[in-house]
Amino acid sequence: MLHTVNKSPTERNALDSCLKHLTKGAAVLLIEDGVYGALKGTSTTKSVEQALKSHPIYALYPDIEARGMQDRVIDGIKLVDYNGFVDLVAEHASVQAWL
Amino acid sequence: MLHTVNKSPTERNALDSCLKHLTKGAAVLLIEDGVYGALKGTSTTKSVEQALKSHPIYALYPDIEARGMQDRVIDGIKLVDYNGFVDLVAEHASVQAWL
Amino acid sequence: MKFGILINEGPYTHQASDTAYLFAKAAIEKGHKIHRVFFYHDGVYNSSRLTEPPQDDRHIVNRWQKLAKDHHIDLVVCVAAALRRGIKEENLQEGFRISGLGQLIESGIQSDRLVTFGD
Amino acid sequence: MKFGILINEGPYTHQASDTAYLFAKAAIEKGHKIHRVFFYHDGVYNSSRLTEPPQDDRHIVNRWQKLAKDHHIDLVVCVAAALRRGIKEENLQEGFRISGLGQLIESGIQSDRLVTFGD
Amino acid sequence: MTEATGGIEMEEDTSGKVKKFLYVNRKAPYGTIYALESLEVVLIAAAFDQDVSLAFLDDGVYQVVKGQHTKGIDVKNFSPTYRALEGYDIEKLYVEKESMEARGLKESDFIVPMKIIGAQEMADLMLSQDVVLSF
Amino acid sequence: MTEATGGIEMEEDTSGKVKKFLYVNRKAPYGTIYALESLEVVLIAAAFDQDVSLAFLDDGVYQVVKGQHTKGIDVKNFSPTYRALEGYDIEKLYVEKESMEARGLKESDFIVPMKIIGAQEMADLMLSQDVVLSF
Repeated sequence: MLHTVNKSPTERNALDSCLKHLTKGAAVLLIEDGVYGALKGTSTTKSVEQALKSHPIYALYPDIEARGMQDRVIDGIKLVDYNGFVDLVAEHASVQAWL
Repeated sequence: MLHTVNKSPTERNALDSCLKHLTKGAAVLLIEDGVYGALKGTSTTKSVEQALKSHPIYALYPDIEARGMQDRVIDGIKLVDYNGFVDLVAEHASVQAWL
Repeated sequence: MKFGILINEGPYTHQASDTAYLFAKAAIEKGHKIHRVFFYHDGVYNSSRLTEPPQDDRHIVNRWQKLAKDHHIDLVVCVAAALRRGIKEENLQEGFRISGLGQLIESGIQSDRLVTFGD
Repeated sequence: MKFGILINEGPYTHQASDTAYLFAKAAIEKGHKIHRVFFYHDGVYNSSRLTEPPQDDRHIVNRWQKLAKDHHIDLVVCVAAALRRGIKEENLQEGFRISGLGQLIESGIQSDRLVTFGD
Repeated sequence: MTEATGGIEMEEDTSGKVKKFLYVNRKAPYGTIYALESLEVVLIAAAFDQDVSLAFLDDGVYQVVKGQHTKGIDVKNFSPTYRALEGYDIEKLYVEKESMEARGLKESDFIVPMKIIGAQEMADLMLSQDVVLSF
Repeated sequence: MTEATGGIEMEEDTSGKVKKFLYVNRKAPYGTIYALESLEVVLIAAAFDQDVSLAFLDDGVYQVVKGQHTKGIDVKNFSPTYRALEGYDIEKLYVEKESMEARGLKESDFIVPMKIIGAQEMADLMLSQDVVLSF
């Protein structure tokens, strides 16, 4: 199962709630303002690093770059472009958007 | 100064941020989904009760009632209708909306 | 007292326009004056004459129009915000006018209080 | 693979429609099929033919129209959501069609994946 | 909500295919329209003979609280519609325990009987679906 | 942003009146349009000879971060406009220290020099204004 999160974790509870609902084999893709959840050294970094131990986390690179965050991404988070986004959707049996 | 908050405190950071920026004499008015911040027994009750010690907090009763929350309001929070909302705006020198 | 109102969200989707309307009505009933309502961001959608809510629902566009007519309120839709959202004279409800952002600043200067309703 | 897309927000105000478009384009380039794009909630505003963004900005409505034409994508605007937001045949861009919510459910049934973009 | 029923047109033959549809509700009612328009989709979905479940978590649990009176905000109270879902054979309604408790709510506060499940069960429910719709 | 400048019409004589206007920015850029359209208001405000300040707090601090490259999302990068504000005599730009630190940012990460102030000072700034605009 693929979970997409498009909200900033310092503004809303979407990422937090998503991370509490990850089942075995589930992956998370951070898009739009959700990519702020992919950053090092923030107040939400720790919980993301914790989730990263058991689940793959991806971030949409065009959104990272738009926001000037290209040098701040947590090690282990995989960067994808829109093609990678499509592949992730195809690889997982279903997609859930945390709006 | 009057601060209005229209966001649920369990979804967004608006109330939390507002409460950190209260100066002497400032009042808070909870409207729309912001009235969920006026409730007893929730995960955000404590911080609101704390703020209530030094600042008046109001909640828009029509919004409370619409959401079925009429029996759950924290003691000390004052309920107002739209007339009361108007009075609060008139009484304070400026209004800031925490969107 | 003279109030200016700023509405940042469209009708039905967010409660902002509802709250602003009920606030404006109460203010008028209490003897205050509503100088202007400025519609910005998605707020510009409040002015579409093509809006057709379910019959048992409030008609947000028309009740602004009526309130403005009854109490001489200036309903201003931001031109820049409106263009990128498909609001033009062609689909603008009577009683609204399209103008520039300067009208918002002016409302801030002229009114005793500027009250913002948004998301 | 056959994808359905659901867009819940209007153009420019939220990034949802942009992301959905770039996703759809990438999917097509990779050989997938976009079964249908369903516009719901404020998403219906993506279909307004009156939309006129600044000249140096992307034209969200027209690029959906072009993508749909080039790749035979069904662009469906929810009638109930559209009516309460002032979208009708009168201001509907060519290439979009107004229909019922059943089209969304059907898209969920017929497509291999339904991907949602919203706020 | 009669307007929403206008467009049931089965262009392709969907008969026979039964998928599991989950409607995820995470937003409070009235502040935004998502709760109402989500419900409009659910009502239409009923006509398609699919396997439909509704999940209420985070602020979504506020949608199904008793005692809503909306006259004061001049908005239609749509909460009685949840009571009507049974008549459409939509009977799988889940509330997340943790979300409910964080908001000081208990089982008896809901307008219809709800299955109360923990976050882990909610996650399993989400995983078991073919289509997850969130608004 | 030339479209935004279309409508400066002073119907009433506002000359002489100088009010303190504060623009409060609490939202991240690009995910929503608020940051961009807020900036369009600020540019217009410059023509009115008012006392203008800009405050960036919470996710609003992300608006003024260096190194934004928006080609990949096909949206216009408006961050260079913050550099142009000086030319409009808009020079009072404040960033909240706590917001900046919670996001791992430091003074040198901003696209223009910003006054860094604590939450208490930010609260005092807000209090000292005649008109506070938030989007």
